[in-house]
Amino acid sequence: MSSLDEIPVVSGAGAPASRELPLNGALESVLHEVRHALARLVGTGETTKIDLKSMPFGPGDLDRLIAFLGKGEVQASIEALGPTRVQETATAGVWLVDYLNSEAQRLALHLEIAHVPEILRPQPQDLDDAIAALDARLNRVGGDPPPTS
Amino acid sequence: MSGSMEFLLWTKGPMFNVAIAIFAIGLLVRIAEIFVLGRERNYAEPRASEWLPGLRTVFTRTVADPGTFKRAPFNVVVGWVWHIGFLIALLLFVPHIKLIESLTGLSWPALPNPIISMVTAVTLVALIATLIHRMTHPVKRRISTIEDYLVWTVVFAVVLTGFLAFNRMINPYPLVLGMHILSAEIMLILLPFTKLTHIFTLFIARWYNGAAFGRKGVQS
Amino acid sequence: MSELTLERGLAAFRAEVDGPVAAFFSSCVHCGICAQACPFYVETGDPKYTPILKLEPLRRVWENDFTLWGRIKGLIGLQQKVTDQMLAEWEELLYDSCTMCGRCSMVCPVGNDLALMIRKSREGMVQSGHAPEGLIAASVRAIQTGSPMGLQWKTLAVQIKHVEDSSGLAIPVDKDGAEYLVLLSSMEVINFPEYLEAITRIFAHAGVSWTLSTDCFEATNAGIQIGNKDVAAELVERVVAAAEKLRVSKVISPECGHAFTAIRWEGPNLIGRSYPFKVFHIIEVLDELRAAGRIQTEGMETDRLSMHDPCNLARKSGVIQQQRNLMNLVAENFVDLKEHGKLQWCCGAGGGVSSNERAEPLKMAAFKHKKAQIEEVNAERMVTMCATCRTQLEEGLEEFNMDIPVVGLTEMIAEHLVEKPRPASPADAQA
Amino acid sequence: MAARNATEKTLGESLRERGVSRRGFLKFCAATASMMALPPSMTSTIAAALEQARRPSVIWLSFQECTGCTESLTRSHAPTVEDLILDVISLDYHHTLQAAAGEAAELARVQAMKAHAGDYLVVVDGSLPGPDSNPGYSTVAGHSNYDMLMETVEHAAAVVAVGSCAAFGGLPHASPNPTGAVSVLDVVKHKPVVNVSGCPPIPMVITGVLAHYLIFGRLPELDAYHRPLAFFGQSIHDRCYRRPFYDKGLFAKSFDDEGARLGWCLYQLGCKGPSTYNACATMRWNDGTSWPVEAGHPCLGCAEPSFWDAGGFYQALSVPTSASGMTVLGAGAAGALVGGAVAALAKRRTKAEEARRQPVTVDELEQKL
Repeated sequence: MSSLDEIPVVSGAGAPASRELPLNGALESVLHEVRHALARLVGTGETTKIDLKSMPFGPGDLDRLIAFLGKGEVQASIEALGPTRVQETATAGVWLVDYLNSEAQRLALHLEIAHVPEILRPQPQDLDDAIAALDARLNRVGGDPPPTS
Repeated sequence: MSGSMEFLLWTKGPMFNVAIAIFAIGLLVRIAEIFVLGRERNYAEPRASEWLPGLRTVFTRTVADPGTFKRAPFNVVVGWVWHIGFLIALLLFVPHIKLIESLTGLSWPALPNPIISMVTAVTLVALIATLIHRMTHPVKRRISTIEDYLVWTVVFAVVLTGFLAFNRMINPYPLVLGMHILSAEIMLILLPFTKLTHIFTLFIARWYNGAAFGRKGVQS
Repeated sequence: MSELTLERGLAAFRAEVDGPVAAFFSSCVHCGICAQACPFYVETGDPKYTPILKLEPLRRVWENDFTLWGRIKGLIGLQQKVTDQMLAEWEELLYDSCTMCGRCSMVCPVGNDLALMIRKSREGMVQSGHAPEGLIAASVRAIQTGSPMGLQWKTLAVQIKHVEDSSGLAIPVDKDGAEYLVLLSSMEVINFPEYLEAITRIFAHAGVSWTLSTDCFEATNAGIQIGNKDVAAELVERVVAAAEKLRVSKVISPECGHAFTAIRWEGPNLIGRSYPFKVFHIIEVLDELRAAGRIQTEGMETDRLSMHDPCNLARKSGVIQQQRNLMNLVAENFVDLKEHGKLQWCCGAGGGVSSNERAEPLKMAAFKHKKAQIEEVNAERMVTMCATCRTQLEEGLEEFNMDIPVVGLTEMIAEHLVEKPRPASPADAQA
Repeated sequence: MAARNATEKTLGESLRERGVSRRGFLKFCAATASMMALPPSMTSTIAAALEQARRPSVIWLSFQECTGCTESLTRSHAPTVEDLILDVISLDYHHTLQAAAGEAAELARVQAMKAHAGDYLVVVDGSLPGPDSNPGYSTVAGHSNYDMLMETVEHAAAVVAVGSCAAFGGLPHASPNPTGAVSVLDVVKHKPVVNVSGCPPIPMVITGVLAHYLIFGRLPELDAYHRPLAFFGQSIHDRCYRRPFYDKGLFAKSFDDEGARLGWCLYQLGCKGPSTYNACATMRWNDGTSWPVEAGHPCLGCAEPSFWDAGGFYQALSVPTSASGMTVLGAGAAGALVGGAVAALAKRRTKAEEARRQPVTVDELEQKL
């Protein structure tokens, strides 16, 4: 494999990504979609997910998009069915969620326009289970459980 | 199973062979008919040779004289527009050039596709205008035959399906492409048996005209 | 007794189909532009006068008998036949509403020579017995008397005497070995006797050797107008025989349009051989004399003059610049009609229309286009060089109460000749 | 219902048994939506459905095929979401993959058919000799492909024809089709058939169809060729990232010219993308690494019927499949001969008529006066 990697791949369309590069039609339409989703988030609180794997991107387009969006302050990692990496972009409320399997191969790549990405939030059923589990542990330690209401 | 792809392959394969064979046979029949008849020997002393004036008329007759243009501007302009549009779409569109290249080995540069698409749209409008003109102008209505309307329909179908195919306005694409190829094949088949023959014989007609006038010292 | 039948007509139509006819009919797209070139359509607005429609009989014969497609149609009973009834209906279209002026042949976008095909169609019309009475009568008179108007040499002889008396010049008759044989038209002899005097004076002035022939003075050819090779060839043979007998090297066709195309372009083919002489229109001869400096003129016409090009002379024979050279010699205020030369408009009387009494209303209708052209340039006088055109212009302008005189170009030149001392002659002595 | 065996458990249950957390399940659903070309907003719907979905029994029949389709599905060298889906189906018969052999293998098929009559899915790869052709061209365990297919689909819920051979006849069906090969749909008329065409098909599309059945309990929406619209609804051309170059008229004219280096449209090099419906442009191959057009090669149109017979791979789409200049020349020569003969005949007749021509006489003319 290392010998294959040594072959330099030159791609005219996929020149070094940078913010200054002119965006092509596919990237522009994604960014407009993001813009409208942000407006919806502010207006109605509705969240939006955009599947970046289903986009007819050309070589280098994805890198260019990610470079364009930039990096924000938050980074998170989830270990469940392989790693999932969450990166806030330079645009607040726009998250890049990268679902990987245990071999670090990408299962899905989403742009999520939300206050907090869904995968970061605890699942409602897990919260119920958490109360039950905590109660059980407190019981084991001794004393009555606190009233629930 | 019979679907759009099979239809497309039928138009590109067996039907194309049938169409091109009928076209070639029919056209050569027509041209042979003309040249076998030929002309009687002309004993009158000519003022000029026939070849040059004949060739000149082949080109000059493309443009209407100013008087005719003034009397029939619609006829002249719309006729020009759709003929030029048709020729541009036929000869300068990449897929057509590749087709011609595969048959003859000849090829030439193409125009960008959006220009072809725009030209085709203009051609369609001009063709509709010619139909309206044919149905409303007293002279055209009087001299028009069923054949004229048939030929219009076929030509219009070719351009329309081409436009729809290029802009992918009918799904699935193989269906609309097949319809375009089939209508072009119908046109090829009808060509030798209808006034569409003029595409080829008009050059002979113009030459005869230019030669006949030219030998009398008039550039027609 | 033999008679003219549909079968003979169809055979004649077939005999006229050649390569050009096949190319023309193969190419027609029914665009209708030929109508815009036809004075009969333009002035009546009746679509049946569309030139290509007039050719339907010939087109059907071509399609039915000369094309594979027509034969296949015949096998399945789809042929459109040419019937006697159809030809009767087409008689008006092929004769009354067409002067074979050839303007449609000049504008047809696919290059169809429609006038040629009208001429060919008339062959079939005559053989099938569908020619107009006026033209039949003229043809019969031409064959029987030598002149479509029945004019005899003795009438012309009186005319000659008059001219010799008034000009003091001798008119050579049957002069063996003269350079030019001069032909006349009956109409000129009767309506415009000035013409004979004019050429007599111009030729004397320029020192041209010429002669008339008692065997044949008539240049017009009714056979060309009615459209029959037999009549036309007979009339051409008479001219050729006279010219050969007098051993002239050149024959001059008079101020008459169809006479010139008949003898110049159709004649050799009608008799099936080339001539041992050359044929000129009088205007060509005059312009050659002018170019050679053999015509000296003085004075200029000062009124606003315009000119009508006869179709047969300009569009159909290529004589276009010559008459303008001659006009510039004697007219200082000459203005051409807007469309002239090879794209001129017909006066409406040619091609046998003027011999066809029935066509009188159509003839006058077609003239309206010429009238409009004349009004457009505000001409005070019209000049032309064809007796038929001249008569039509005069009658037409009178019909519309327009006070515009019409003159022949040859006469106008003659009026401006510089007087030269002439050799003593009997006429001189009398003066 | 019979006692709960493996196939009776819901998918949610079996995933949790494997220690997948709720976040993991959510992630699995997001990946499944992506694989099925569904919008990410469908994730929660999928999650709810998968919680309740049961493992279906699948019988996989291989006929006149090259095993490329199976390779496509199984040769990913790391576990992927497709594997998860495959793990939760009950693959009861697949003679390339199953451990059992001989009579035991065939027995497994018959048992699965009996146990899940009316519920099991049949997956077919490869075409089969039609009912009228020699069955000996392809047999499995002494059964002709046709008999085995008809027997197996008898009590199936649906049939998934995987690969262009099963879907359209493919390579065996290409002219002159010596084995009389037919597609599944040619012979299976009474059961729902889904065609997952492609040579090979995109692995995610195969599992996508299974996932759809798993999640929604019914087959996905199909196009005229019985292909799932979610994957075959748009042409390669319409989703191609090189499309802007086509629109501008910028074409690579050879594989090594400037246009090829700049990544221009491959139409002139024979790309069948405009007439080919598949999801390569978005799903890509080799775990989303690339796809033929991105690699600089024109689309062969492998997901369409008769693609082997659709003209040269490197001939533009507009080029006819068989005509040559010689056809035109030959036909033209024949035409010239016929036309010349007709015209010459007419001309000779006219000449003969002319020889007999009666000149018009004055007498004849006078009759008309």
